[in-house]
Amino acid sequence: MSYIDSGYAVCLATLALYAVVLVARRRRIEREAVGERVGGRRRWR
Amino acid sequence: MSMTEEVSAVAMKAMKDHQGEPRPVIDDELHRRLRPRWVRVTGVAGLLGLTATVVLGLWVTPPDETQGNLVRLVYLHPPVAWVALYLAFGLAALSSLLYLWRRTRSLFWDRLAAASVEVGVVFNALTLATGMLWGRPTWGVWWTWDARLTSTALLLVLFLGYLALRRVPAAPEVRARRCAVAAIVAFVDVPIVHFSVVWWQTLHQGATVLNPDLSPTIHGSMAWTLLLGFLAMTAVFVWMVSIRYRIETLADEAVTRSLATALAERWAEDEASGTAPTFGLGASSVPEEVVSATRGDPQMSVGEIVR
Amino acid sequence: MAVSVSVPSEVVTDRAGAPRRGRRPGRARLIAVALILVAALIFLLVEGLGSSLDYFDTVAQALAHKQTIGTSTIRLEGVVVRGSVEHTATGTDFVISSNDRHVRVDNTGDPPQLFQPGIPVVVVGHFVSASSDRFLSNQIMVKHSADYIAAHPNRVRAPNGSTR
Amino acid sequence: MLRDAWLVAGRDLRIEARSRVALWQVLPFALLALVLFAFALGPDRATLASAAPGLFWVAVLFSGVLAVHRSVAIESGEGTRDGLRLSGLDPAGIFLGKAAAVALQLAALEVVLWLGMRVLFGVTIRAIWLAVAAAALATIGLAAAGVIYGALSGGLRVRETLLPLLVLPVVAPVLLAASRVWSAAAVGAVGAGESWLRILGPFALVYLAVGVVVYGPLLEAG
Repeated sequence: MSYIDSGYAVCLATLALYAVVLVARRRRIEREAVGERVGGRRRWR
Repeated sequence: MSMTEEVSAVAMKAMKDHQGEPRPVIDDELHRRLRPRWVRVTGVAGLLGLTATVVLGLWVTPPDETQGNLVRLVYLHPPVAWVALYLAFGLAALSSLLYLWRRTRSLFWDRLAAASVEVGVVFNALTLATGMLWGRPTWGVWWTWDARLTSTALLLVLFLGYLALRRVPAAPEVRARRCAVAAIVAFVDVPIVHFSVVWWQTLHQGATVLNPDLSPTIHGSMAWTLLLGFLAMTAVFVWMVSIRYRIETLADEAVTRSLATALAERWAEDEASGTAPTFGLGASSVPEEVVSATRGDPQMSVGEIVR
Repeated sequence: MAVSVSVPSEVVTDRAGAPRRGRRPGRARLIAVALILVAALIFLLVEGLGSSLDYFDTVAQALAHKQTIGTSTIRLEGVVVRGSVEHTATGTDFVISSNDRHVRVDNTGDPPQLFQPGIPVVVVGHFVSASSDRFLSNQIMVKHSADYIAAHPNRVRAPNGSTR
Repeated sequence: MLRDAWLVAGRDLRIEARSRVALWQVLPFALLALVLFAFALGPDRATLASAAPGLFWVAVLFSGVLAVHRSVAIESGEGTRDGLRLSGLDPAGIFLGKAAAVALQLAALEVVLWLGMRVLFGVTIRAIWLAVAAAALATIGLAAAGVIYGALSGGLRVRETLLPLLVLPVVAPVLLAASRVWSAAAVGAVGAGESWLRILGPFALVYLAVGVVVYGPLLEAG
């Protein structure tokens, strides 16, 4: 794997990881702060 | 912005409606308010744009005259740096100023600055990482202490300090003021980073697009791909900040709510035992984070906390 | 939800009750400080920073004050002169130039991947002696420009043979 | 404002004169740092002498953080903060006074540290006035920045770990410039030193100016 490929891999992987962490954090805090969702398509918990 | 109050009102109403059930419920209306459509649209745009940039950058654009295929990192490294330095830290400094200015003082700006700094720190670290992975094959070294690299590394440490300061428990207004000062001081480094390649002789090359003449020195499909990279990263940034902002708001809300619950329990106890309703801040039934949130801010009266 | 509460006395201290002597000269002071900041910034830009943070000397700069440099270790920048590159047993010899001043560089070790005639490089090392124009270096860094020009419509092979 | 500064500086220095924390803790720490630097670099005098200016300022920087801790600790006693707030003293005056007290202690520390370096590392300085001017400006800058961030992290229990993280990057330019001036002064290269000296002046001024404005709000908020 070349330097350039590694550059792309590091950059995209980090962004993807951070995005996933953000979404997970938001979901957790939504449950904590506001509670369970009803009536929608998704059910948490 | 009255997001907290909105959420709070809905939550309180839900609590009343569902007596016996301690947890309120997100109905569809609240859900829409928590996650506006434009956030999702920006996220998808960022994802698509980034995918297109990668495809164009790695497989479609031509190699460079001197750098050959090594040039391909130009489609990621400058856009990432652009997000970190100008968008994220710029937004953080601007919101901090707006928070400190009495007329626009609102916790909205404080939360926006916090969200922006965290995303900015991620992008700043990525700027350094991609830069090193580019520098090794092109310059021949991973790292060198020229003005551009050194000031960028310093920037990361400065804003890591901001995040550390933010983690210290304090009343929201106290924390906001402290952090706003720290963000503005840290931002002073950004113009230094930007102009370092103009002021001094550095190993790092000068700016391609935002150069003093403002005439981009990149041609054809390379220029268009670079532009696409900038746009895509900007969209990704907006998406990330809006999500991070929501987390920040809801976290504050969670603290307020746990405080309200603790107080309600306490009063119920007092009424049951018939003692006068007193509230000592060190009382055992109040959680630690609640105590630290109220301590040090004499203006935050208990009535205000409970709303 | 109005509640009567008793709190420790130190918490009750009303901020509005505190004397605000610092506030009265506030606006004038704020303006004065802003002026100081702007003045300091301008001074730094125009006067102070100068060349003190330069990463390297160009060939012309180094030759101009060669006396003070002597044989101390410096970073030297110049464009590799075409046709001057010779590969030796221990490394590479070449001539770098800026503003028509030339320095002959004897480098020990392998040059980086992009090293080629006609591009600017930074070499780390020292002059052989205070009077000599020969420079002994042990590291070459390529200082590529901020210009990006397509070499070839075919992306697989670059003219210098580098692959992605 | 200046009268208030005078009062506060006098009070801080009197407290130090009685408690002698700086004398018995900060100064020995700085000297210890010198010895440790010598261990780390080896006994070669040439190496030590060439590294001495930088090491000197690193030692001053770390000692400065300790001095600021001490300066903040004076305020964090029971009700002291509220006392200051209610005293009617100008916050800008309080800031200048505290910065002056820290700067004076640091200056005294620098003198002793310098003597130690002369003896242990065998360093001499040719351009004395250049070095003194740089030291004065750098000390003012360090003290001012330190006191600002001291107030920022004032009432926090995590102050010990947070303060260095916040303040050291901000004063990094001061460390850089002061070390370069001293390196130049050591070999008598006045011209090279002066260009760095011109950076130290604006930095000291900027930190002082910023402190005058933000100290009041920070004192209220903390």
